[in-house]
Amino acid sequence: MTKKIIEAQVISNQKIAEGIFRITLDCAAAADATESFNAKPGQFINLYPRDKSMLLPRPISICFTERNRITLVYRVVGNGTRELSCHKEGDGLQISTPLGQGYHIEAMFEAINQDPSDHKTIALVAGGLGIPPMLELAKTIRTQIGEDRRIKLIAFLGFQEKAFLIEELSSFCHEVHVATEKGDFGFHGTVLELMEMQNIVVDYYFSCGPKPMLKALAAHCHRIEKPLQVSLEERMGCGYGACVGCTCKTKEEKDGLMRVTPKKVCKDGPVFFGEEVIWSE
Amino acid sequence: MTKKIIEAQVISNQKIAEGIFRITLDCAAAADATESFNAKPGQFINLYPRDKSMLLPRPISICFTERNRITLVYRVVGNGTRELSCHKEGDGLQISTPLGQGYHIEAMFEAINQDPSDHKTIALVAGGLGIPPMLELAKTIRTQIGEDRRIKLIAFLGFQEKAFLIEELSSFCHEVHVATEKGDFGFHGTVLELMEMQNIVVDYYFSCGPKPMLKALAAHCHRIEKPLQVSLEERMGCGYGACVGCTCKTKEEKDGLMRVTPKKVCKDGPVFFGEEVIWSE
Amino acid sequence: MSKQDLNLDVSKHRNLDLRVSIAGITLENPITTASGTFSAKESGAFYDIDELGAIITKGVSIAPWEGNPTPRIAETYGGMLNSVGLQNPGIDSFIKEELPYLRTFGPRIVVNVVGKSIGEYCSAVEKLNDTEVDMLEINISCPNIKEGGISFGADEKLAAELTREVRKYSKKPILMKLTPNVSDITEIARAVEAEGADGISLINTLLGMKIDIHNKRTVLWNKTGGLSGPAIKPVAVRMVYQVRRSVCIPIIGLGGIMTGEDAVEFLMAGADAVSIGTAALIDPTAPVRIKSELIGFMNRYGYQNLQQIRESML
Amino acid sequence: MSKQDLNLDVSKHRNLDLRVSIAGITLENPITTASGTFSAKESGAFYDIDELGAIITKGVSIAPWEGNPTPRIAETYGGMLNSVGLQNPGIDSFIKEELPYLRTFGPRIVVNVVGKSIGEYCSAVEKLNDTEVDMLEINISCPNIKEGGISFGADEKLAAELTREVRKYSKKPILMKLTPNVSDITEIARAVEAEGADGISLINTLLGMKIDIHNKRTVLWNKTGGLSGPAIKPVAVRMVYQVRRSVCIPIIGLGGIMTGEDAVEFLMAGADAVSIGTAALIDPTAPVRIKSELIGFMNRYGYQNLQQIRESML
Ligand SMILES: Cc1cc2nc3c(=O)[nH]c(=O)nc-3n(C[C@H](O)[C@H](O)[C@H](O)COP(=O)(O)OP(=O)(O)OC[C@H]3O[C@@H](n4cnc5c(N)ncnc54)[C@H](O)[C@@H]3O)c2cc1C
Ligand SMILES: Cc1cc2nc3c(=O)[nH]c(=O)nc-3n(C[C@H](O)[C@H](O)[C@H](O)COP(=O)(O)OP(=O)(O)OC[C@H]3O[C@@H](n4cnc5c(N)ncnc54)[C@H](O)[C@@H]3O)c2cc1C
Ligand SMILES: Cc1cc2nc3c(=O)[nH]c(=O)nc-3n(C[C@H](O)[C@H](O)[C@H](O)COP(=O)(O)O)c2cc1C
Ligand SMILES: Cc1cc2nc3c(=O)[nH]c(=O)nc-3n(C[C@H](O)[C@H](O)[C@H](O)COP(=O)(O)O)c2cc1C
Ligand code: FES
Ligand code: FES
Repeated sequence: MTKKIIEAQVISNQKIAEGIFRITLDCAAAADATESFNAKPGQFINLYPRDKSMLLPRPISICFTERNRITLVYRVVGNGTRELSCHKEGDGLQISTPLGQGYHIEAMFEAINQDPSDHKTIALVAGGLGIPPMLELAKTIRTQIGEDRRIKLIAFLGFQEKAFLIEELSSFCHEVHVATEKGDFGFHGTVLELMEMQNIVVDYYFSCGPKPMLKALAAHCHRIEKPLQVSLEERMGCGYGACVGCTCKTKEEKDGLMRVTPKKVCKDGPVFFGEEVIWSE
Repeated sequence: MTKKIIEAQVISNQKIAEGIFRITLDCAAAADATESFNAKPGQFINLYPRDKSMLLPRPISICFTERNRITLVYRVVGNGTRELSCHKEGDGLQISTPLGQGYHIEAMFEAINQDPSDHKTIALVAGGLGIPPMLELAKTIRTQIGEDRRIKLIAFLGFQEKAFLIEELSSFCHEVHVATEKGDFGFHGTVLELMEMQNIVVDYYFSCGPKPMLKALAAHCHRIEKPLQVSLEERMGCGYGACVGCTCKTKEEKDGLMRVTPKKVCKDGPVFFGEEVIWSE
Repeated sequence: MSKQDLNLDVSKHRNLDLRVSIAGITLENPITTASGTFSAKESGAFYDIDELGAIITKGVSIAPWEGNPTPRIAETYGGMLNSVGLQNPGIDSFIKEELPYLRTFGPRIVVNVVGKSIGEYCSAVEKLNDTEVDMLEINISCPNIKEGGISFGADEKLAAELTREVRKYSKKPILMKLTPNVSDITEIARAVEAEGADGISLINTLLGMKIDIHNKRTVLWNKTGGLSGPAIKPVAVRMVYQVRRSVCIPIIGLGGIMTGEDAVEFLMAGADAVSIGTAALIDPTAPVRIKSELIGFMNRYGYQNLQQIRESML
Repeated sequence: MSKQDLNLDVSKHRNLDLRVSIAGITLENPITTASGTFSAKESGAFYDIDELGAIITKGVSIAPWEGNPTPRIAETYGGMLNSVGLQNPGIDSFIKEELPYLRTFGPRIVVNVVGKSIGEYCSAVEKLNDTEVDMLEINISCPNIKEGGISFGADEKLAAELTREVRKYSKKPILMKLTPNVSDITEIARAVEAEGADGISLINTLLGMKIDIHNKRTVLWNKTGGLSGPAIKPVAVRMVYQVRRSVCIPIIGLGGIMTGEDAVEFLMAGADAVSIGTAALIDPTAPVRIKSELIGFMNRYGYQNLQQIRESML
């Protein structure tokens, strides 16, 4: 019994860009919330709509955590997120404790620390609603980096038109590069074009965003032989691994053979290694 | 387009006895609310639940009206009334304008007024949740009686255990007689036993309550040849006459013949004459 | 005058053409009232009936039917059960008492016909031949009434035979209203098309039950009833989609339509028109609200007529 | 020791006896997991699996099945559609990788078996003969998989034949899991009983569809999917009620059970045990919550065992 459905309290819920909201929840109500809310960057929570015509929980990535508080950033796309956007301070909200596998950063730091003289650059590459989970990730990585001057954390962010979370990310990253597809702000183009233009040598890639972006980035990282972790999105049923609704095909070595293995995005992911995902589909 | 669904505002919503609540609604929000809320005693309104798992409106009798305000008294028996009991001051509530046919009092007063020397007694006989509509009826009848000393308005009220609305009814009725089945208050027994015991000669009966009570009263009035109007309850679908869910069998004279005619409780009723209802069913 | 201009003329809504033609009869718009959920007098107290494309009446039989004892209504999660049992005053009373009033309105009149035997259906449709009714909808599907109904719609051969006979006796276009309580809806649809049905209405209610566990009995006197409302919409959309790909005649789609977007879903699945049932019991103004939501959707995406919606599925 | 004392002994809940016996196998309580909606590891993160009466596994086939491409899930009003398509790693992998872990728990193990031909079903059930599985549930009904499934459950003769063959090959008790997408469920139920089924599970999902009108395509890659959840409960209750009055073998009732009161409704309709499906996808702890709500109901009304509930209908 390591997971729970709990009642959280809304601390604030504000529009931060057209159609985009940031909600902060107090999760202390859960008896062992501090324990349960030991979230890893890249994990998500299930939000349970109140409107009973909607049965399924809405998965939203954890954007930021601070003691018993978690912050989410979401776009209003349908009835569930519309309902969410109407919640007011003090309202109760049914949520799950953190779900899924987050980004794997321990192995990276082990590798980096093995060679104390080496300089390394870590890049966060995100687009649209893939940006929120980068904040918790940036915070976690930066905390680990500490005063270590050899390691640089850079964010490449792509937006449709209006940008958000830039300031927050800037406080954890050494550099933040922004692209908007409509050219409202920063580089006029996609985040991948921006990255190419900047021509920065990166050693580790962490990404979240639309599938075509992830796919292109995976191809890029494969070419330059750099490790990549991506967070995938899939239409979910349960969000905790019971319904097999959210499958994604991966390559897995088993008994020395490469095999196609279906994995659950909600439970085995949402974070996968770029190399393991079968993108063709 | 004489009827409407409108958004009312909750003015107050209080428990008045175990499981029984009184809610007052401000209906001024409706453009022509004053017009629309010209309710007749015995009419009811449809209340629309917010919880979307419940589709059907809940019919509740109008207990009292005052300008744009209407008051309802209801018992919590299921999810719909439970939801209703949770509404707070200022909450919005979807309701219909008044539905159904109320009590017919014009003909009675015409008859009474034809003989200015005659003394008449009017009785309201109600049990349980049949009592609330008696308040608006008592108010309306009393207003018509005015200072006319010849006419007496008496209420016979039957409760399970706890009584409610006694004070309110007392302010409009010349006499209020109360029975409780558990003997907590007033006469220990049923309202019909109480009436029998009091042995008051009554000229006009108006009633609302459980079907067995109405049926017994109808038999009584038939015996003593006094007119009776009853308000029936039936499980409803639409509440406005479209679905034929709430049928009740009546006797109707047509082309000189007595015929069994199915009527709609929501539209042709809920008030019927005791003589027209076929009770056997 | 170009076609574009003509559309502008006939429609009150910019250059939208909401018209649809079913069996040669033109409806001004695709919004109709599902059988058994509309009363001209009572619904007319909430909205202007002339806004409708067609009125589909409640089921009418050759002789008066009493229907089932109450309770006839039960609420379920996102749906409702009814066991009205097709209570109706009979075709003669309908023609004399109700039809003249219905004819005072603009929308097309479609009479829903029920019967306990093929003979009863045929007698009823014959009586409507010389009336001002536009079309018939033959309810071969109501699960409420013990004596008949279900068997016709649930059996390919019976459905075919009934269609053939009714077709013979009726001078009006006939829509066959199918029951969803079957293993293969396309089989029934093809059978009625082959026998001359001019169109198909689907779906009728799913057979359901609710038990009052506190009082240890079924909520409905009749034990079972017909399930309708948004709960059944996915089944209805699936059937319209399947039937659209099995027959060529027009389809009136219904089952749980609550919003304009739901109506669009049925049109995309292949319906030519839609009926609003349970939604109108909950919100009496649902048919006109849904109509204006449909118009809103068309304007938002630039659809100019229903044909474009129907053909838009990728 | 009197029977009363015995009951007190075996039950943790005052003098309640929640046990139920199905085909000679005793379940500690009537709460089971609906096939395809439970994962021991993942569900076990939310509640104590030993609280269950039985675990019913997701469908297992003789060879691994890939299932359908995504999206596989769509939400509908009060329900959901799934087109998982019975993705599973095959019976060998199940026996080797999953069964040993399942056996570390107390509840009975019921393996849901799927196949594309009678031969496939028989091969799969044979492999389970010498395992520590308690019972089989033969899914003859899944509407998702194009190659098979639906035909068996929707056809009386095929259902009978499949039952006969599986009965021949299996040493375990077999429950036949029926599809609701049929004209007459009692016909199928009688057919499988006649061929030796030890019990019946019903209902599986209703075939449905949802269209994304903004993107003009079906939400599910597979176009259609199985409708489950509270929306379908009235259909499920009706079928359990009908089947209870048509056969003598035990029934596992399911379809939209969300609360203890819903479970009672199925018991009153005639089910011996119940399965919790969609409810557990929404609220992972649903099975144990429903169990305690059931106990609460029994205490409130003084029921001492399930038999009393089943026989209480007036
Ligand atoms: C692991 C994970 C993390 C996510 N994190 C975030 C986040 O941090 N911020 C955020 O805004 N959104 C996030 N999403 C997407 C979010 O879950 C959906 O936008 C939300 O569930 C939509 O609910 P709704 O009721 O508003 O819309 P619905 O009415 O359910 O759907 C409206 C439209 O949204 C799209 N949609 C619905 N569900 C999904 C889904 N799961 N994936 C992709 N598209 C979908 C569909 O195209 C649909 O047409 C995440 C999804 C996943 C799976
Ligand atoms: C014309 C009319 C006037 C009414 N006036 C009042 C009133 O003034 N005050 C009041 O408290 N109640 C009144 N009722 C009854 C009220 O409508 C129901 O109690 C209410 O709809 C129950 O809703 P629910 O969701 O709480 O319960 P549900 O979950 O719908 O039902 C719970 C239980 O209540 C009973 N019930 C439900 N609906 C009805 C119904 N229409 N008639 C009888 N029993 C029902 C059933 O036995 C059921 O088991 C009136 C009913 C009608 C038809
Ligand atoms: C109260 C009620 C009465 C109905 N009566 C009839 C009828 O007389 N004839 C008929 O063909 N269908 C009848 N139906 C079925 C509806 O016309 C419709 O097919 C069904 O309710 C599904 O649509 P909906 O979900 O929009 O209500 C009735 C439905 C309801 C709810
Ligand atoms: C995601 C999902 C997967 C399912 N997989 C199976 C399966 O493998 N075998 C089976 O017999 N039924 C399967 N079902 C059907 C359920 O076991 C159950 O019969 C149905 O969902 C109705 O119950 P519910 O409304 O409680 O979910 C599945 C249902 C869902 C929602
Ligand atoms: S959403 Fe159910 S397994 Fe992933
Ligand atoms: S409740 Fe629909 S006609 Fe009375």
